[in-house]
Amino acid sequence: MNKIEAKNVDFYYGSFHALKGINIAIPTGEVVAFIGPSGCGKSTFLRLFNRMNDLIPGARLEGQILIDGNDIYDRSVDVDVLRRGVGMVFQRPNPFPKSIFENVAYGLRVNGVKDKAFISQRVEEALTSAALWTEVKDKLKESAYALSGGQQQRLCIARAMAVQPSVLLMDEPASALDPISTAKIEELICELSSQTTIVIVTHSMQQAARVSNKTAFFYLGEMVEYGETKKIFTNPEKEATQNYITGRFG
Amino acid sequence: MALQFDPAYNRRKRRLQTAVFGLFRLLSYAIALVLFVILGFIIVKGISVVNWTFLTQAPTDGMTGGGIWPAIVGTFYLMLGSALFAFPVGVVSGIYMSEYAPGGKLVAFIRMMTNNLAGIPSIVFGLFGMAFFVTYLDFGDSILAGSLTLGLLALPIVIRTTEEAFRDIAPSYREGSLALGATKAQTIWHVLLPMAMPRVITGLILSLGRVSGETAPILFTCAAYFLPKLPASIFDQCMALPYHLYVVATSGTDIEAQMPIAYGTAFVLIVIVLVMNLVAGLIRRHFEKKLNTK
Amino acid sequence: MKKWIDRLARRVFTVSGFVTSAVILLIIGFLFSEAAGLFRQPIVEEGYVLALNKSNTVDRLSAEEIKLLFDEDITNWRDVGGADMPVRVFRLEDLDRLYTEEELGAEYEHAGDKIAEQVRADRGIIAFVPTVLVEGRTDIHLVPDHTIPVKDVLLGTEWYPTATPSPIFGMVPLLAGTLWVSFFAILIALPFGLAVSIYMAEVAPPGVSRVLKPVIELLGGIPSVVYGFFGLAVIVPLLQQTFRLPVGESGLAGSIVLALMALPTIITVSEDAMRNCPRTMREASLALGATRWQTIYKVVVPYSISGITSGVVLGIGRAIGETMAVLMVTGNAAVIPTSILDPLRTIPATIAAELGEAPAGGAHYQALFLLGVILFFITLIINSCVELVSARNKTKR
Amino acid sequence: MVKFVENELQNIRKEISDMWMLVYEQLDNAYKSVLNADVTLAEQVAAREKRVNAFELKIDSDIEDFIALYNPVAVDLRFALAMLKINNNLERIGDYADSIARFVLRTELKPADRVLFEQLKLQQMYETALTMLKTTLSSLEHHDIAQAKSVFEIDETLDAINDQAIDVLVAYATEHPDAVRLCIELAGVFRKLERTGDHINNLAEETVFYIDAEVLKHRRTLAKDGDEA
Repeated sequence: MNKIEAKNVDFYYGSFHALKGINIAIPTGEVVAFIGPSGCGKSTFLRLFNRMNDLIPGARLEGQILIDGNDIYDRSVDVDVLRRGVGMVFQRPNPFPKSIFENVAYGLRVNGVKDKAFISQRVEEALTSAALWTEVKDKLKESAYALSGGQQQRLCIARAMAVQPSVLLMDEPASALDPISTAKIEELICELSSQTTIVIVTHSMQQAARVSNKTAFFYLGEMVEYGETKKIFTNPEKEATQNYITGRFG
Repeated sequence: MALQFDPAYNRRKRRLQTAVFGLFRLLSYAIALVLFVILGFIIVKGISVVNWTFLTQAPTDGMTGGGIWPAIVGTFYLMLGSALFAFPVGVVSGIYMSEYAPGGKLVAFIRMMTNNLAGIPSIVFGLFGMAFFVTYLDFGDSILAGSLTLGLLALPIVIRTTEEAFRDIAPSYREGSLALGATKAQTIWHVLLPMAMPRVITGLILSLGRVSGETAPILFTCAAYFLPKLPASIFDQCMALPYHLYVVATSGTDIEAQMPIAYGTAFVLIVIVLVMNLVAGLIRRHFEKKLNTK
Repeated sequence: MKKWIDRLARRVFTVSGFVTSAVILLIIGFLFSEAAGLFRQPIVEEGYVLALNKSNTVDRLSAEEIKLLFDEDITNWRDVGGADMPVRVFRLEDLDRLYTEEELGAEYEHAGDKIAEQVRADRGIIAFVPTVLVEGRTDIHLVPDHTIPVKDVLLGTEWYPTATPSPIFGMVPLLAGTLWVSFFAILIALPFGLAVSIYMAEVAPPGVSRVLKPVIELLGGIPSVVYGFFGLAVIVPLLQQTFRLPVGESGLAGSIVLALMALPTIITVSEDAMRNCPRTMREASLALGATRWQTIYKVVVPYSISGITSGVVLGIGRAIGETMAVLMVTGNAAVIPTSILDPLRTIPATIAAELGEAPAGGAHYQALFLLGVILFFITLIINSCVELVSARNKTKR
Repeated sequence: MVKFVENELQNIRKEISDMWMLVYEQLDNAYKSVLNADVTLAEQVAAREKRVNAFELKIDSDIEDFIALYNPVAVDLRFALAMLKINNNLERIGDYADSIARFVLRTELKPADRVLFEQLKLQQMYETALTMLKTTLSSLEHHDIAQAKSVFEIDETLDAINDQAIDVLVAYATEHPDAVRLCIELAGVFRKLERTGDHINNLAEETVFYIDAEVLKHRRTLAKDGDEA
């Protein structure tokens, strides 16, 4: 069963052809990593899955992107509902200027959940699943900015998980963190993969290798190779992939 | 308990957003409309008054006839005078802030003082000008006193733009020049000043625009209700467009006859301000384009 | 040579670096020295004195009491702490009515005697006469004068700077007028300002923002006297018709004009603040299924709140200090306003309107400088608030 | 330590341990088939050799993946490298067990040969080798360097028995010219057991390298020479 499917996706920023004819199928419950040099389109592609590129003026998509078999760019799709089901974690920790509790409760509140007891329960579950509960349970009312960078990023993951998304998009989630925090995030990714399908964009090939089951290599707007992570990292089919992962690039 | 979302809430929040954004758009257009109403009102009513005689004659018949030539000249003198004072002092002070001042508390203090100076109401400048330039330094009601008062008003604007213009120059230029053995003064003169010049000039023009429209500071330092002759020296009083507009619009014997003159004066004043803004904008745009193509 | 120029340049730069600080110190110094003189001024107009009958025990009169006495609003000495007897007001002009020129003498040399005569004759008399005429007399009771008390100025509710024999400088009506008109100006400007800045920063397509921004800047560039003129020519008649007012010049007219003038400041600063809100912050909210509006009021506005506050406070500062426009449209009645449709008068407008008529060095002149000092401090406090808010903003992240 | 890396390490450790047990069993069974002339057992050993080979490939590829995906450093890197070599050495030992079993299948052993085995101290030789193999595994599992180093001394015994066995075989072949073939085959068996000892030495060296980052390879012999001098 494929969670996400992209069919012949072409994407343009104005006249710039950012993504060229991409086909990919991401199976449910997998962790898929997108790697490639800067500007290769991997982040752009990721942001197509929750229609985040809608906000960019002059952006244009051709082809289809299906989640659970439904075209998410169909006119009848309510983009808020789509995004509720597709969580996202960003490059830098970006907690809202609110308390820790309110950060996690945010997704519930903006989607009309009003039951206080239920919200508290979900907040606890989400923080627990982000391995943060024991660290913050006594200071839920404090500002999220009081947390360390790594904790903030886990808070952002908890925030995304609170609405139980079936897909979690991660855009270089550990690139702004120190190695120990990075390790915690990676561990978290492995644990969350039992709850949701994860697509992660990363600059660090080691990270892709460590956390993902499948890896896609992007170069100049094209998807050069997509396959089992073990295969990509030991015996890639394309020379470009090999050059990139061995650092012999360019 | 399973997570469940209310589809009705979703529809509600969408509708709310449409309504709020619609309202915001309406208010924004309303503000733009207000500007056009003000400008349009003054332009439509004023343009018919303005002709060559209006621009080149002195007022006649107890302000109910004639033109505004002395006021235009007076405003020009005041702008020139304040520029002569504010530009050198302001630019040098701005350079000090960016290039010389030791960091930390001192700069923060000076910057705070500059910001405070910028925030002082113009009428307080007027009071100060009267007490200091007119009375204490005994310049009397004169172009000199008025220019200096207006210059003080323009000072913070000049300082701020100069400081920002210099601060935005990459340190590598300074280091490059210093590494060739140039002194700091040489570096500023030969390298930094030419680079910062366009933005500094933009700031200067904007400050002139502000000066040209100010009334309160010259009320007691320089402005004359009516002068048949043009000022002969910097110790003479002069007329000025904004003050003239104030006088013609609020006091006088024959309101009916004075109104067209008021519209004409307002029109000229607006044109000066618009031109100043336009020129500043053009210089900025030209400069930005040049930077981008580099 | 090169070194020498460099050193000279450094000195020149350093000196001019402190020019703003020096100007502020000068402003403080001159404003204060002029304003402080007010509290050394006698209550009764300088060169004059109040003379009473010997039997009258009243020894101290406040400026307000003097004004009431001379307006004949107080007609019995009982009311000011004296004996129960009717008040008779005597002015120098009365002398000419009662006596012939010969009796007074060509140089008024006998005027002192005649005044004393009158004062001796009536137990309830109060005479306002030049000091030179009655100086040193022991047959009449000269009310010892005292300086203007600080309390009467700062808390006084009446502003009659030209009243004789003793002007009243109660500043409360002016302060109230200033705050009242600024309050309504902000009340009008705030919803507009927030709506427009949010629209420009968050909602409008880039093309629209590109047009709106110079429009707003232009609105800020229009001279205040032009706003005043526009208010006078358009808004005032409009209000007069709409609310059927006897005069259209009112606090509301001032508030509308001030709102227009404060708007560009509020909009530009708040818009900048909102544009500084990181893009990912917005995206994080949208990615959770929030609408753009939810994102704006739940994330962007809280994030930029200190910048928005700065903008609003700067707008208030601009409104409080604005002179010409207010002077032209508010009607300039120095009374404590009860309704926004009443004419009122603000501190800057008072200074602008009255300084021209106040003789330099007199109490009135000094009172106007005191108003300037008050205005200076109000704006100084406002600016410091902005500095504090933005400094806190910087340390926050 | 990051959990998923730890899981991978655990997995490899278990595979090596299984491989080790498998090889040990092979060697043990080969021994028993020689001792008891048990052809069935010998056939089983020969059949299982394929499993040993497949297991070696599996472990090799797992370790390659581990290095490729997790970029191990320090102790993890030494572990991966040591296990890679231990894996190869174990496979070689497996090969020897296989050839010994094939010798049993080729040669019809007679009960009388047992006397010869006694003379050759086959049992002692064999049991020493098996003990070494077991000791080394235990030292790896318990991270016991002393235990690992103890193997090197036991290896001397193997060399001694092997040297002595040649003399015995020469004497036996002179006495029984019809048994020359058997003698040569047996010499091969002893040679293989002696080589097994060397491989076990390697296992011990790799174990010490993994635990302590101490390179004993070749040095050990140098040191011994030094002692003798």
